[in-house]
Amino acid sequence: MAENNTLLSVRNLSTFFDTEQGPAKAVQNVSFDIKSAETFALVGESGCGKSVTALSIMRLIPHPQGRIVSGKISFKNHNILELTEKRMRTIRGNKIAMIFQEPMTSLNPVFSIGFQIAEAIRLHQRKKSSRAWSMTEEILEKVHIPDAGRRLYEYPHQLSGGMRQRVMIAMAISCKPSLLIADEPTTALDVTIQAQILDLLDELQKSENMSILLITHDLGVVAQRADNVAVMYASKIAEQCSCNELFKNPLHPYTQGLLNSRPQLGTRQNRLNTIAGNVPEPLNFPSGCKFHPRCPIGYNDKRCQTVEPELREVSPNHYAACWYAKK
Amino acid sequence: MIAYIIRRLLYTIPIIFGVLLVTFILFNVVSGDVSDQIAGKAASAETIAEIRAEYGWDKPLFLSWDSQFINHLKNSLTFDFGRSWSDREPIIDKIKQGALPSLSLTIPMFIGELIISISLALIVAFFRGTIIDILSVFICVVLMSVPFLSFILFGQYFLAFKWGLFPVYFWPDLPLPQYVALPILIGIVAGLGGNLRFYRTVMLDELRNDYVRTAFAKGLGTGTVLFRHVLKNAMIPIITQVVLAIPFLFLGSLLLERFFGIPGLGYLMIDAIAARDFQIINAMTFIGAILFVVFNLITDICYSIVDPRVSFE
Amino acid sequence: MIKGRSYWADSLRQLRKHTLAMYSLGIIVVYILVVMFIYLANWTKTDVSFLDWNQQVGKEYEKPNKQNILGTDFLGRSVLRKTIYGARVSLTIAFWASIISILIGVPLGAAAGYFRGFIDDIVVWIYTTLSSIPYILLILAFALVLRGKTLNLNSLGLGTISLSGISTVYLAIGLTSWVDICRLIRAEVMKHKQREYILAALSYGCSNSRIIFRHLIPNVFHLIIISFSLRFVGFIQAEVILSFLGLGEKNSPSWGAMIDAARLDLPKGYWWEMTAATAAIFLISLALNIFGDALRDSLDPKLKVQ
Amino acid sequence: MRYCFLAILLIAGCRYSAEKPDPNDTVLYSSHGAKVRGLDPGDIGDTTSTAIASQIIECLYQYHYLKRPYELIPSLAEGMPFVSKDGLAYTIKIKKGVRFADDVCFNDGKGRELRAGDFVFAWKRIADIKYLSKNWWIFDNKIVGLDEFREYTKTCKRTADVDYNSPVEGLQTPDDYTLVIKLKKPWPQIVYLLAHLPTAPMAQEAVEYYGKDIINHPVGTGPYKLKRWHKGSYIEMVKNPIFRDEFYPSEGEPNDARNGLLADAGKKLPLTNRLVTVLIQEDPPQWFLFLQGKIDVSGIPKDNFSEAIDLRRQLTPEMQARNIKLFTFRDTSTYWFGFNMEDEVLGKNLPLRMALSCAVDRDKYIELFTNNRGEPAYGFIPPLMSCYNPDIKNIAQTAYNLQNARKLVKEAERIYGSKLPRLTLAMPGTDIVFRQHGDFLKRCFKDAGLDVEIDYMDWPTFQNKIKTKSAQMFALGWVGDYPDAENFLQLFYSKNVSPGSNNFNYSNPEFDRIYENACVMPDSPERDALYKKAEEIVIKDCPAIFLTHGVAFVLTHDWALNVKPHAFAYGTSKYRRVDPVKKAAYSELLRTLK
Repeated sequence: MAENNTLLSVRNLSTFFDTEQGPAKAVQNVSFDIKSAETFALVGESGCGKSVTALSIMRLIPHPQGRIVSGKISFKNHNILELTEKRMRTIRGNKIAMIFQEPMTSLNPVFSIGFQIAEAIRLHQRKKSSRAWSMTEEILEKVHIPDAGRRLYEYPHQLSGGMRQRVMIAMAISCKPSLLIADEPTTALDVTIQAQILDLLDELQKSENMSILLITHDLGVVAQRADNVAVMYASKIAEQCSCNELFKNPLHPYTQGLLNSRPQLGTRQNRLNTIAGNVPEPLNFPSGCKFHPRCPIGYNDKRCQTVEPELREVSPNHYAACWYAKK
Repeated sequence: MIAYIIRRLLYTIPIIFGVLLVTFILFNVVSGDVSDQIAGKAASAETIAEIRAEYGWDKPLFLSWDSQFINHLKNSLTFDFGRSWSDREPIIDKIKQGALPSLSLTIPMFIGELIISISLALIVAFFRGTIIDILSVFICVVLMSVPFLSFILFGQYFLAFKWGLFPVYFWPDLPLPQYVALPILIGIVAGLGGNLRFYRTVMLDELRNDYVRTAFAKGLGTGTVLFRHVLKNAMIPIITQVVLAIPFLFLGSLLLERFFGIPGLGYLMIDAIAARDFQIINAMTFIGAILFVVFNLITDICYSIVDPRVSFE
Repeated sequence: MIKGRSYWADSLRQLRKHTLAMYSLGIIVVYILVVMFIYLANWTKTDVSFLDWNQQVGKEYEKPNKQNILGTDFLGRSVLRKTIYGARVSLTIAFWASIISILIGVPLGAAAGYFRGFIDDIVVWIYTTLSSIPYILLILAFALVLRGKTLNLNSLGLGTISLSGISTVYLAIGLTSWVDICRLIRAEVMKHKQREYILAALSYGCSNSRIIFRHLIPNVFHLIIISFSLRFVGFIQAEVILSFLGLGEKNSPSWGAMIDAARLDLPKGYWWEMTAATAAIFLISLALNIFGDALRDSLDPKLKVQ
Repeated sequence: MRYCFLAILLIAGCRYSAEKPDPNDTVLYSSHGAKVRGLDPGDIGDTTSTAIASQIIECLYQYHYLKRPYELIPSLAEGMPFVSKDGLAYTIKIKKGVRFADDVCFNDGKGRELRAGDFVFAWKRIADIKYLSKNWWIFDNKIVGLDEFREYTKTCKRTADVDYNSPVEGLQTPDDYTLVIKLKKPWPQIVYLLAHLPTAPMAQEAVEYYGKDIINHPVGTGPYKLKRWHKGSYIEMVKNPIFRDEFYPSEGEPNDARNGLLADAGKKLPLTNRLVTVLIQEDPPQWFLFLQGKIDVSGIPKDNFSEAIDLRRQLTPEMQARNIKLFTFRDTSTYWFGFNMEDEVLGKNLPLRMALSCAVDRDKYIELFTNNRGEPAYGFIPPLMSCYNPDIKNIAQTAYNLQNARKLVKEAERIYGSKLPRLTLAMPGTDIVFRQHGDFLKRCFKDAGLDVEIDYMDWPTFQNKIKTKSAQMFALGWVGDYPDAENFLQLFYSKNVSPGSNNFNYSNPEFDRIYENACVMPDSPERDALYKKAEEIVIKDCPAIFLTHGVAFVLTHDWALNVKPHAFAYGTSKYRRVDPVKKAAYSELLRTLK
């Protein structure tokens, strides 16, 4: 399914963490493509491995505990995993940038934000420090930070959460990356700000025409923003298709569960329906389909309990990993 | 800022008072006086009486405007500690004389220690969990486990005497850098373990923070991340450690000075202990405390330099 | 952390996985057993002449050999036995010093952190004062003035204790090193005081003392263990320095004294006594350090994240 | 970063090498183990300071460098004193033209000529109670009018108020070169004390100029003057250019000539330009430096028990390979473990005291701690005194003998009435040397079935215990100030009990009587007989375990010439000479030995 305008294609990526109780399989042969200028969403409950996927793409898996065991990540048709650390550095923050969930802790508290952004510019664009700062100011304006000129010299603790996230974004887009990985960019922020940040991302995507890998657990966000979606459950992709397809007819019971469990506008419910049970520990995944203990359909199905379903194309460009998934 | 400093200085008054109280109780009350030792062999009672008068030991301890305690306060605060009784020299002079040799030993030791252990700590911290890390931590612990005295005795015996790499001891007209070289080396090696271990922990705590990941995500190289981003954050605990260590430099090193004939304050103190010359120890204690308090203040001011979050309001 | 395991159980399980730490623990236990054995022997008057350090077992200054593995000292006494007895002095000092400083530090720290206000001010004042006096000076000063004094504890019904070498040393160390533990506990208690479980306890009307001793102390106890597993080393090393300055134990062999002896022996090339003592100190310190680290890693949640 | 730092250290180390000797500048390097307390003769109490000061400051008399038995010869005095018939008046002529070393304290900085008045001033100063001198014991109740002068100083408010011009009848100066001393009672030992540093002349100018700092600025007539004094580190002295004409002695003991000690006979003193004395309190570095040839002579300070006994072994072959020479010689010291005769257990129990004495294996002790270079002592009078009693061992009956000891213990228990309590022996030091002595003694007593605990304390505490009579047994010794047994006998004189010098608090009327008679007699066989008698009386009462008579020893390199050990070796550096060539050769030798 690799097409010519594919910017990033991940194939059978598996990333494990070594723990005292043995290797924790955080990501298991995950594959997906991101076309240029599209927004690709990676959805799932916390701990399902979406962030690890993102970090694997950045090759920022904390070593030595964590390691990418197998797979292929080709960015503009070069396999990132084969690059030297040195070359990789020229890509990080430059071609692929990333923003994180916690804008507070993700910014270095002891450097002025101006410095932290300019640092990236100086690094990748070999700019004079003075030039870099003026560019920084422009970028801050671009992310709608009021009187950027002054803000440059302020420190993270002097900014509000939203502002900080904007700074993070500014830092990320400072080198006009072609892929922006946004790992739960809005989770830590309150709702009103969330919208602004997401709008900002859209706007930037248009202007800079970059692709965005949006990592979130919030289907609402996905519905509005994403072009294509992959739903992750327990370190694997459960279902993958275009955004509206997913919301029209979700095939995987987990996806269905997720969709039901969010409040429907208009319809009055006396209680939200939820998915029974909770996410399995990466160290002791259930046998067979990892979802079967919580699955309304397959919880006492022999096959679901023993054999793990592979991700298969159920309908054109709509993949699901479920024995029961059909048109 | 100024207001803050003043506030802090006021806050130190009770502490200074406390120190004076402690030293007084230790050296004037508990220890008892040494007049009969000053008198020397076969001294008559009236000689002793004269001496007690001379040193003011005949006065009441507390509860009088001319009590020993009040005088103790007066003298200490004016840095007039009287004369040592073992040789009739002004104690403050002895301390002045001793300060330089001590510092010429401890300062290079301190700086070298600092540079080595911090840069090592960063390296080790980066290789955390790998064999390098484990090995270095082990070596640290090994270094920490050998008694200091053993370091000195073996060092002097082998490095200086057997292999003649260094002078064995202080010697007239021998340039200072030469005869302090070995003590400095010994001091550094002996201290390396503890320091490296401490700084490593500091660095590890820092490396767990998200901003490190951000920095890497920016595409920064390891060196830049460690020495620019991490180090500046780590500065806060480091400064605490470092600045508060400075007062102790003035104390010199008891053992090193003694074994390498460096006429510093450590040496002075050993003599004082042997001769029960409490007033010297009293003076040292007091000065040490003053320095400590001062540098405590300096630490807080340093925080404001490295950490924008700290403000004096 | 795996569900269903208590904090302590989990920590201990993790500790048990740490083989090196376990070996260290083994070493420490051996040392302790030896010391306890010696004490028992003295107490029960059982004859341990095979351990009698004061007995002449060979010529003066025998090199390490078959009969005397570690050689003999200037009176032809077995260096091995002296080393073993040295363990007694060092460990006794370390032990009592720890006890004293816990007995002073923990209650003060807890009270200060819990009641705050006036009590806090006083405690803070005391320990800031003490900690602003350079540590080594403080120890020396105490050791110096305490030596040869008698301690009147009739009020406590303990009679009078005349301070000789060993008791001087651990009193000096104990009385000076409670400061850190006090500060630690105070800070921790202040933190915990805001925690829900304390508020809960307060809400159903627990007495202060009960809250402190049944709720707070247990919850900060691991800090005490950690700090002392690491502090022990310092105590043992302090004994060496004090002995060097002639403030240590005199009437039975101690490691400090043995190393001290090297000042006379080394020029003559008699290296073994010092080496034995150094090795003994080295081993126990190493064990304590490693074990202490492991203990901290397993008990201290902050470091668990790694 | 760290490598380069280490590199610097190493380079700093390696550049170090033995400095080349400069032939026309001869330097004598020595070391001292105890710190120099101060160089004001009036207040000097310790041997280290005396050893230094005596190079700079001279007394009326000095000991002949080569002759044995020790003989006094004039130093600042023109000749030996003229003593009146009744032995109460001493008339001493002082050399003319002797000048103090140049010093800023004199007007125009030129050293003033020595006057008889300088002695009177110095001695009044010692009497002045405001000056708190340690040395009053020398003149206490001896010189007519001086005690009154002391009384008078007590009435003064401040030191400044004391008028040194107020006359003392017993100290008169008919002219600037004559000193007349009047004594309350005969005191033959005075001549020895006039060779004792505290009695050295003082220039009033110096005292007034330097005030309390006089301790750092000795002003004397001696062969050397102080150049540099790095407190706690080293002292450098240089030739005093205006030193009076004094020449190396031309006769001595028979075999002195053979030992090359007369090679420099008649040469003008001093023979060495500079004296450098390094202060080294730790044994290892001191020994290393000696072996490295930096220190020429390794003496042993006699300040107290520990330092008097050096634990180094025989000369090993390596030592001989380094041509190191060893001199041993008797000094006037005796060491003992004294009993407090006022102690209720020991005092009334002679058998116990004797048992303790019999329990101590002196030979073993000497072998262990003095390398077979001590002599077992059974009395207190040192062998080099003319009145030494060779038969003392048999008189004392306290030789090492365990059976005997055990027997005596039985008897002692009978007298005490029950099992003997634990005894305590006070040790005047806490460091390893003392611990080793303690361990040894404990064993000795244990073998005799005696339970003795050793109580280690620092020197000051120890002194205090003794002064307050609260020490049961105590390890101590006495180094004779002069070769007259009176100096030892007075230790047992009942009027000297603590805090006086009689630490034993020993009192025996018969002894007192003999002592009082003997000590005022001039040196004579009769007096020796009385001394012997007196000693016997003491020995019979066994107030101490007499342990050893000190035999000091000195190690020298072969380039240190004119080294002859001397029991009162003060101010003798002027006789010493170093051979730079040999010294250079030694550093070669070292290289080959490496």
